[in-house]
Amino acid sequence: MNEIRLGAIFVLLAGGVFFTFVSAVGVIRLPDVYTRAHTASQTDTLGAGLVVAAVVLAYGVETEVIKALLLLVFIFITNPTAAHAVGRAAYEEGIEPWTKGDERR
Amino acid sequence: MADHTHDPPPGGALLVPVGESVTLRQTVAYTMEIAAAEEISEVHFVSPVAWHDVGDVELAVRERTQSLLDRVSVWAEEDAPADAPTIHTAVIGAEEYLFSPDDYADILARYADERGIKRIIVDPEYSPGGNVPLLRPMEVALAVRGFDVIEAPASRPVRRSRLTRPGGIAQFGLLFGISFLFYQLLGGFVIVTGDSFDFFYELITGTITAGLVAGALYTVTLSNRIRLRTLGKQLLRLGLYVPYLVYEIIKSNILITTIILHPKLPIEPRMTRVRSAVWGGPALTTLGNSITLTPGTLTVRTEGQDLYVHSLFQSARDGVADGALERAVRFVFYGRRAAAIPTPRERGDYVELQGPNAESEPDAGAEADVESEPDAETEPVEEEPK
Amino acid sequence: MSGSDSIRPYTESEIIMTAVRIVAPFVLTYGLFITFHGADSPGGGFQGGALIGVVVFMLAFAFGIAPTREWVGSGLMTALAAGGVIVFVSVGLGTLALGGKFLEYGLYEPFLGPDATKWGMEAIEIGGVAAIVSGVIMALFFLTAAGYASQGGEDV
Amino acid sequence: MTLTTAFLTTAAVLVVLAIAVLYRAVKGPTMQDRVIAVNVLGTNTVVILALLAVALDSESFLDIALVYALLNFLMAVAISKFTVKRGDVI
Repeated sequence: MNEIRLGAIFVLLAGGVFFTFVSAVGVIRLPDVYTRAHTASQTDTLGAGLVVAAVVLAYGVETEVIKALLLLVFIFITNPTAAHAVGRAAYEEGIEPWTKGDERR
Repeated sequence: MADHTHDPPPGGALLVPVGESVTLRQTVAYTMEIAAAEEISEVHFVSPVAWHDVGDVELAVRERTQSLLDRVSVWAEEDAPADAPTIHTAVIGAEEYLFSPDDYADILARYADERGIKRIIVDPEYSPGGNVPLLRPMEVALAVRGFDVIEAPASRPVRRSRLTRPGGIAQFGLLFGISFLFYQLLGGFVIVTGDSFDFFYELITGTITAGLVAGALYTVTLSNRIRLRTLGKQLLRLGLYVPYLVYEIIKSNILITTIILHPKLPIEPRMTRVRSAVWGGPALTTLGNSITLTPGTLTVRTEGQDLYVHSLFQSARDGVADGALERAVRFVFYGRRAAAIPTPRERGDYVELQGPNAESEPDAGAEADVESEPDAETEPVEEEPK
Repeated sequence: MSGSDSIRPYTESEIIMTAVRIVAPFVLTYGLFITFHGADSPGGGFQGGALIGVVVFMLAFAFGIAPTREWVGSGLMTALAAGGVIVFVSVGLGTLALGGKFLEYGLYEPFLGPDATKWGMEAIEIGGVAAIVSGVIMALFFLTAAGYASQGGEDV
Repeated sequence: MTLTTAFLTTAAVLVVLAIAVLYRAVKGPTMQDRVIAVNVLGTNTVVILALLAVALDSESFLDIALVYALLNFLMAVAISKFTVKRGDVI
């Protein structure tokens, strides 16, 4: 049982690091604001979610586990909202979305 | 209704769409002012009512609308000039499927055409179809149909939702409980595990805190509009929805990962617009954030029920157009019966604003109005307020 | 309607509003928690007061500054700042009246028992610093916002 | 023990990734790009705090992570308000 938990924690951590890595690559590599907001909100949320899930597992049954779960919920509420806010700001400012063939910005 | 002719009335006529709104009184006053100044002979106050059956949503609206119209005609008579125009009131659209502002504009236009009315006065705060500010599209839709649309000067350059909504003891109690629990959680539940001093300190400060939080925010976070029993059911269904969402997120994250790490970066980003069949803050937020969380799509802007969705690649766009998330959110908020509706693509509520398909979406019914102003959507708008 | 097509009315985002509606009670609870536990854990009156002010910022960002200012009311901000000062000064002067130095909590021992210093600090943290900070931070924010508006020729 | 090492290693890798994201925060080009970068940084910070809370067995880190997560999106929301030049935004 304990080995399974330990293994799950390692898998979650690895997955979390991987998706955070992908989001960092995306934020650096993608061509414009909107596309970057995609990775910032999505892969990053999943990465953070997996790592916090590992933290939840590590806590087991202590009261902290509720805090960690709450943290998970907040990340899943606030992260997409933040991405939406940034995308909306860009749209309201009139930044044209990049389309295929445009120069990278 | 049948006693009206198709000829315009001699002195001209005004049509005023009426609904619950904060500036309704001002709109009525303004209408009667115009009517007096230009010696208009007929004023029609018309209230469109959607009569479709959607899950848990309140249906007994006819009586409410009728009493609203009665109130309006009393106000109008108060403000009426000496040679009063005849005041007509009507409830229209009761047998129809009304979702978008365009639908509302349609039935208003039909009503107006039948009576030869050319001028429409709109209440700037009137938002048909729910509590979201939907006015602009309806105004534009009416203007496109060739009407002379006047906005009553109760207008503000900013459309805001109300910060506070009426709430009662149940809302206060619920928020008090949540706040108190969160407070004890932060304190590590020493109220249970600690000594008697801890117990009293945590109890007293927790109660004070929960009281302050609930007192300050119960009308902001919750409201009468959110019925607690419905809320419970919705939370239960939300519990079913979350695993589905997580599955979707992981599935499409793997897809986006291959794309981001692909050396050629094979993306075709495009802006699309979906007129979602959900309304109200919580449902729209759940849908919008779910769309944002599902990789490949990002909710950029909400305007009433319209979601402007930026998507990275074709399969993500298809996902939005096929409306699986929308259906799931309708299930969460309105129950299982409401989940089975046509997809946005079938309804014609899905429009691509960029790319090769931008101008030629052949089978979208309400599209003429949309395409008539495509650059208003993407143009940088820099006007200063008046 | 002609001519006004290009002036799209500014609407606040429904998504942001709902997210703030959900998050605000938690932040306020956390702010008060920090305030009440300032004497024996990280945090304290200043941080707690700042968080309480932040709740108002959140609402202002999501719903617009003018409606939030109406909702808060200048009376509350004044009351918080002034009330905080009154608490602070009266706790401090109380020790002077008992013949000690300013804020010499130990002199309250006859009334509050051996923990007088802790209670004195709690009173200062909660009633004084937190109230002053939250009141002042809100007032400063709204003043700054008003400055923005008047530059644009707005009626404040 | 290995668990603590794993958590600390993860935190270290996340710090490196956060530094990489700083490139976007510096380069921009638009204000919104920088906000995205800083937002990703903030999320990473929250996660690192949560990891440290377990690794160093210090509960207060979790409290800080919680409030940081709540406040992280405030910046993005504020930006979305104040970069809009049009209308009666205030």
